[in-house]
Amino acid sequence: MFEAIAFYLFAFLTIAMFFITVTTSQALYALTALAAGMIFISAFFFILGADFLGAVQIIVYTGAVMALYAFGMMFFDTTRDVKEKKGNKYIIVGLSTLAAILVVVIVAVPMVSQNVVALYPAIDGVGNTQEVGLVLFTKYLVPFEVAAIMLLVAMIAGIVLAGKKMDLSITLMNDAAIEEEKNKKVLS
Amino acid sequence: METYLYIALFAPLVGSLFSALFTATPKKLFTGIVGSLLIFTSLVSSTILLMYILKGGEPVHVTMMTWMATGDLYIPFGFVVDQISVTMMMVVTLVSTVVHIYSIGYMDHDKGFNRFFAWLSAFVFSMMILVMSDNYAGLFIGWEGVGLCSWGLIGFWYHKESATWAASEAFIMNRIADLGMLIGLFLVYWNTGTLQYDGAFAAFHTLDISTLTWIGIFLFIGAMGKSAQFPLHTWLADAMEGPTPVSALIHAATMVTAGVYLVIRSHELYSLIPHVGLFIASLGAFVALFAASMALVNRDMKRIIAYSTLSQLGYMFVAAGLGAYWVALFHLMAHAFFKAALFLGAGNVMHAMDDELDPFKMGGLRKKMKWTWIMMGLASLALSGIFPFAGFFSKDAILEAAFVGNHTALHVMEHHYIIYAVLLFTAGLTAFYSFRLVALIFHGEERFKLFGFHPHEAAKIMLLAIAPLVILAIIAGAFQTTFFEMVQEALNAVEYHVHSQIVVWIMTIGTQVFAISMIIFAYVKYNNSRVSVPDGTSRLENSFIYKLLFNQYYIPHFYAEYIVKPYREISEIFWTKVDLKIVDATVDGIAGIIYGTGEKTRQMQSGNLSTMLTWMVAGLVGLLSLAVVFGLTARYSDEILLFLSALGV
Amino acid sequence: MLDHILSLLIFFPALAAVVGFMIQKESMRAYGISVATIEFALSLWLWYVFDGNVSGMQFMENIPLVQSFGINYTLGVDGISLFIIILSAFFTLLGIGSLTDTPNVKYMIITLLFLQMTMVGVFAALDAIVFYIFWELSLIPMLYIIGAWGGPLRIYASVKFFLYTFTGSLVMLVGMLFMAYFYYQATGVWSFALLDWYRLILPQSYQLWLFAAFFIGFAIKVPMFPFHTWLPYAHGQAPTIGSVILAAILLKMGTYAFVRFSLPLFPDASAYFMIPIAILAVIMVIYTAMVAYAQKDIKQVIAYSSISHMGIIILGTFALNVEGISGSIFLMLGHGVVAGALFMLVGVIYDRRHTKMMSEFGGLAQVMPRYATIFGIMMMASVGMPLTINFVGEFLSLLGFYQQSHIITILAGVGIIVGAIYMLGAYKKTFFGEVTNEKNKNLPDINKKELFGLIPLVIVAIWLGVYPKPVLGPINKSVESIVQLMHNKSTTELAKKRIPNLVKPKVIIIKKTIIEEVH
Amino acid sequence: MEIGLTHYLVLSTILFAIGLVGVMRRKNLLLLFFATEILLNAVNVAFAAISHYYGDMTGQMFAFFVIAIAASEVAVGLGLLIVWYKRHGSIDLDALATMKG
Repeated sequence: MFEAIAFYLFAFLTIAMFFITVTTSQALYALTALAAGMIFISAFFFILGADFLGAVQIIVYTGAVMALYAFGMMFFDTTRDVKEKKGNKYIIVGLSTLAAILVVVIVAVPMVSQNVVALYPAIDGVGNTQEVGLVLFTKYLVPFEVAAIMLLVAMIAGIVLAGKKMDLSITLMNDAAIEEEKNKKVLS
Repeated sequence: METYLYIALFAPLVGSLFSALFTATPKKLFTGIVGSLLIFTSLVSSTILLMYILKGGEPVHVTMMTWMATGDLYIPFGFVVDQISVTMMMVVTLVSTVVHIYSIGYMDHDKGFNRFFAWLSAFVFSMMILVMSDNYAGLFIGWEGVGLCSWGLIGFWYHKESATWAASEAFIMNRIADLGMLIGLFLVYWNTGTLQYDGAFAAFHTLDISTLTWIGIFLFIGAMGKSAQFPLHTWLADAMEGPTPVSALIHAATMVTAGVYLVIRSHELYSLIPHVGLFIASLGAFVALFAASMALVNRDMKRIIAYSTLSQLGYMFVAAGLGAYWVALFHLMAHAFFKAALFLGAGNVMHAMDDELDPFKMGGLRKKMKWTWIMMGLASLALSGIFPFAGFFSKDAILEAAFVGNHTALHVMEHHYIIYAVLLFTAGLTAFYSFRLVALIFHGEERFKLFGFHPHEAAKIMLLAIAPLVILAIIAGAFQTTFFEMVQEALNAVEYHVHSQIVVWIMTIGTQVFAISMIIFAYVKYNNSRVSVPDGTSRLENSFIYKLLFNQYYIPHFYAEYIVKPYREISEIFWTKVDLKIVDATVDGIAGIIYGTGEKTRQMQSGNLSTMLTWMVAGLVGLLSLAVVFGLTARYSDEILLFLSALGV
Repeated sequence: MLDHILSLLIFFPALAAVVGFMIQKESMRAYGISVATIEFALSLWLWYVFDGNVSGMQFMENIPLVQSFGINYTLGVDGISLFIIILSAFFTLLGIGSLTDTPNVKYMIITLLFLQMTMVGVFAALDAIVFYIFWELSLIPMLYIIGAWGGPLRIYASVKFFLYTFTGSLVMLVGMLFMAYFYYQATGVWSFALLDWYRLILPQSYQLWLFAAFFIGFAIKVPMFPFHTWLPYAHGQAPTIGSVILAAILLKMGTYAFVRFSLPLFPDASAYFMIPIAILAVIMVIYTAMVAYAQKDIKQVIAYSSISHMGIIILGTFALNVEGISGSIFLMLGHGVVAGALFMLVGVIYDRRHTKMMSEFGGLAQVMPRYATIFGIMMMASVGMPLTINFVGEFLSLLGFYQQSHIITILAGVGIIVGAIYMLGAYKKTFFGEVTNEKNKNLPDINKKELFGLIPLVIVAIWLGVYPKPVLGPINKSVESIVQLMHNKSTTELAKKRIPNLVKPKVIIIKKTIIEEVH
Repeated sequence: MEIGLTHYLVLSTILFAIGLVGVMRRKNLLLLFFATEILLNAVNVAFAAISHYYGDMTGQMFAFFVIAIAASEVAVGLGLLIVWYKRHGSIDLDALATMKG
């Protein structure tokens, strides 16, 4: 019962947060809502007994990714935020809903008909972190290392890409200087 | 004898190739001399062969080499000299020798002297192949070969539009007939398994009548083209655009008689199908009258002679169609002599009159050109069938054949009085227009002075060349019995006798009187001072019949207006409308649709990430729907089949 | 060396072409001529060692390529392909020899040598995949020749040529794959070898579909009505040499493939589709001849006349008897020689006047008598004058089809009339009459380089017209075996009726004796 | 009331749909990145849930790797974004049309 209440509560919160993220016109609101949504997601992981995953979710997403986005937003001039053009809402919502329903049909219908829940109940007792560690460093060792290298590469790439002309900041320049800079780029 | 055969056949080819070497160079007299000598060699060889056959020798039959052999088909280059072909060989080589020698004089000033002899000798070679071949395919080679040479010779003065037009017309009309001939050949091959004369003739007896009728009809279509029978006759008159020696050789003596030769050669076929023969005879009689009527009013000297040729070909077809093959052959021979003489005489006149062709602008040339006058007069008498000239014997035999109508194969007596009457009437017309021409050219006032001509007698060599022909035109009738005895064997010939002697005398004398009276009538009408150049004002010229005849029954007009013009227009429509607008446009349209689809869908790739993402989602939805549909179908396939079967699908 | 003579014939020109990149521009012509001469000599040697009394394949080569799918590099020649190979070597030699002042002559020669490789490859291949590869490869050099050296519309023409024929051959490829699959189903072994396929007897329903798939590929190549519209553009824009090779050899690939694939593989379908195809052929003959008559451009006249003649070839092929098929193969050679020569001849005046419009000419017979003579001979060969090469083929093709249908043959025979009309019309407009155009007054007559290309063609056109036996004999032998194979393979009544059985000498003998007894 | 796998899957679907809406309607590149994060998280929920109900760790492992990939994506993506912004002074999607066909 407690589980059900928790599920519905967090489900509502997550959906609400993400909804705000995609609809708000303020970038800052969106960022905040996204961060909140991420944290609420981790709640599901805890409910599902994936404690380690939940922790990682909070650390990586809310800690690292959100921080990155926050820094990124500082780079961009939020005062000059782009106006969202009104696309055809019906098409967008319709397509999304249709896609979602189809996914449900494809994935959920067989699950329900096979009554997976009753056949394979969740196993309790074993420490999740321990379990994760066991699997991660035996069966998934190579992918894990590859992922590590990938992260490293991404880090270097991020630094290299963003790090060029670190001294140049568009936020600090006036419009004329920006124009000049643009022309230079185009010419080069 | 085989050596003589090869000499007779290939001497003209050698002459042609020799002259052809010099086509691009200025006139060389020796090409003419060498050409004439080689043709003369051919003549001598033919004469030797004739003597051999006359003495009762077996027909000479040689097979030179294989031409085509595939499947069951076997066609060799085979040649045969028998009674029929030796007659033709004599006619061809004799007339062509004369014409070659004559041409040395006639073409004296022409730039294309060497080319002329190349074509002329090539023509003789083709003609020799035509008459000497022992199979239908070989005959067809010669058939097309003479067509080609006639094209080259009619269009000899290729800078003249009318000449090239006439050449093309002759070639194409002959091609129409050649198609018929080709189909006839196919029929012969598929029904008898061979194209050799002897094999095919032997097999004809086993075929049913309808097949034979078709073979006979298609072969005769071929003959109609070459011999210019109605409705394929218009090319012959237009062919007079060629040099006159060409008209004499090709369009009077030899090529146009090839059709008659074909019917005579296939007599074993035609004697099995007398109904086709009757059709041939009827058409021949019609053409005889039809052509003679056009000759009555024409104002072009060469065309008048051409129409008379046409008319005489009609006579030959009457004889051949009625089964009197030897008579047809005999008339062919006699006609070759006097008609060639007439044409060459006309050539003399043209030479004298700077290529003027309208006899109304001549008159009184008798004094200036005595020898030409005599020769043309004699040839015209022969043409009119006056005793004792050659024309009398041959034409009389045709009339008798029509009157008695003894069909050799069936041994049935049939009287064809209508044909007889038509021919008799035509004989009178022939006499009239022949002497109308002679009178207009050589008698009466010297109208040529009005037009500033200075006529002169032709060169000696030309006159000498004509002489043998005229002599033969006079005496050929004497050979009738010899000829009959010779060809009797090959053609199952019978003499035609009207049983009652009185009838014979009445007929003969009647015909003579009729012809002579027509000659006198022609003289009375045209040998006087009142004859003047027609200017289209006289009552006669405005009468309907005159106009009809003068415009050749409007047939050339009809062809030009309703066949040539529509053909050109349809071709144009086919190209501009059908080919470009429909066929090609369809292809381009399909390509255009594909291209246009790309052009349209290119808009999707606006480069805008947002749009692209929307399309991605749309694609995702599409694929997911497919997955659902196929998943459900696979899962419930049994149920669906059950449901469908319940529906009765 | 004899065992690999076909490979040698195929790859020698290709290797020579690769080497050709390193040759100096000035000496390229001599190099090209010598390579082509060697190639031609090799092909003549092939003829010399070819045994004309054998009906099957000779000089077979077999190298496995993809064994699990039965794709082998299989080559071989019989009487049918032998002469087309010789013809292609002959035309490459003449083409290179008579090349006039073409820009980039070095690359033209290299392209021609590559083209030569693909042409021999197509005619020597006995494996469907190898055949298909060469078939498609042959498009590329031609694309270059039209696209790089062509007239003002060359891009449109070359792309049209490429895409059109390519689309058709893709359908053909699908057909080939299905054929191999059926073979696999029947025998349990994959094979693309033609000689294996010959042994496979398919039910009629399969044959009809496969026949249709192959037909589209071949018919576009031929090109048959209504797929012909790429050809006038290709000819109109191609340089002289391109038109010559296109008309003389490349078009023959289609008709050759009919004989090599369609007939022996699908005898029932061939008999079934005989009349519809013959009707198409008749339309080709008459319709394109009329279109040719309407043309203003002399090259287009000859281009359309090519289509018209291809109609007779198709008709002969689908006569399904020895006379017709032999005739059609002979006509392929004949048309190759004659059309090739005519295109060369058009090239001669094009080089002098840079126009092909007949209205620009007239009276050329006076200024260029030698040229007019050669053109005249070739024109007469084109209209099928007896004792020229075309007549033999046309006569046999029509003769063959006459056994199958009277009416259609008569209609197709109209082709000899309409053929004369447009040819004489074109000749008259170009050569006869007075010289009206000032520019034509001083045209030089045909020169030595041009004669080098034309005289051999004149000789061949007349020699094979007078004495076709050395060529017709081997063709006949191979065709007989194909017809017999078709008869044995056919399953339907219709096919048995239409395809003659050659093994029946007894009946004929009896018939003949009866005839003799009657007399 | 027992919470089953279905519930989680439905939740994941709804989140995914929200993400898709974001992907399609956002014109600001940064906010577009947010939407992709939503998509990834939606999938992660499904993975974790399936892993739980099947008693198999594979699902969790996949979620891990997804997080790792998301992190790298953000790093590289933001870097590119900054470069782009420096060059063009805008992160408007409509201005980004160099791939126009």
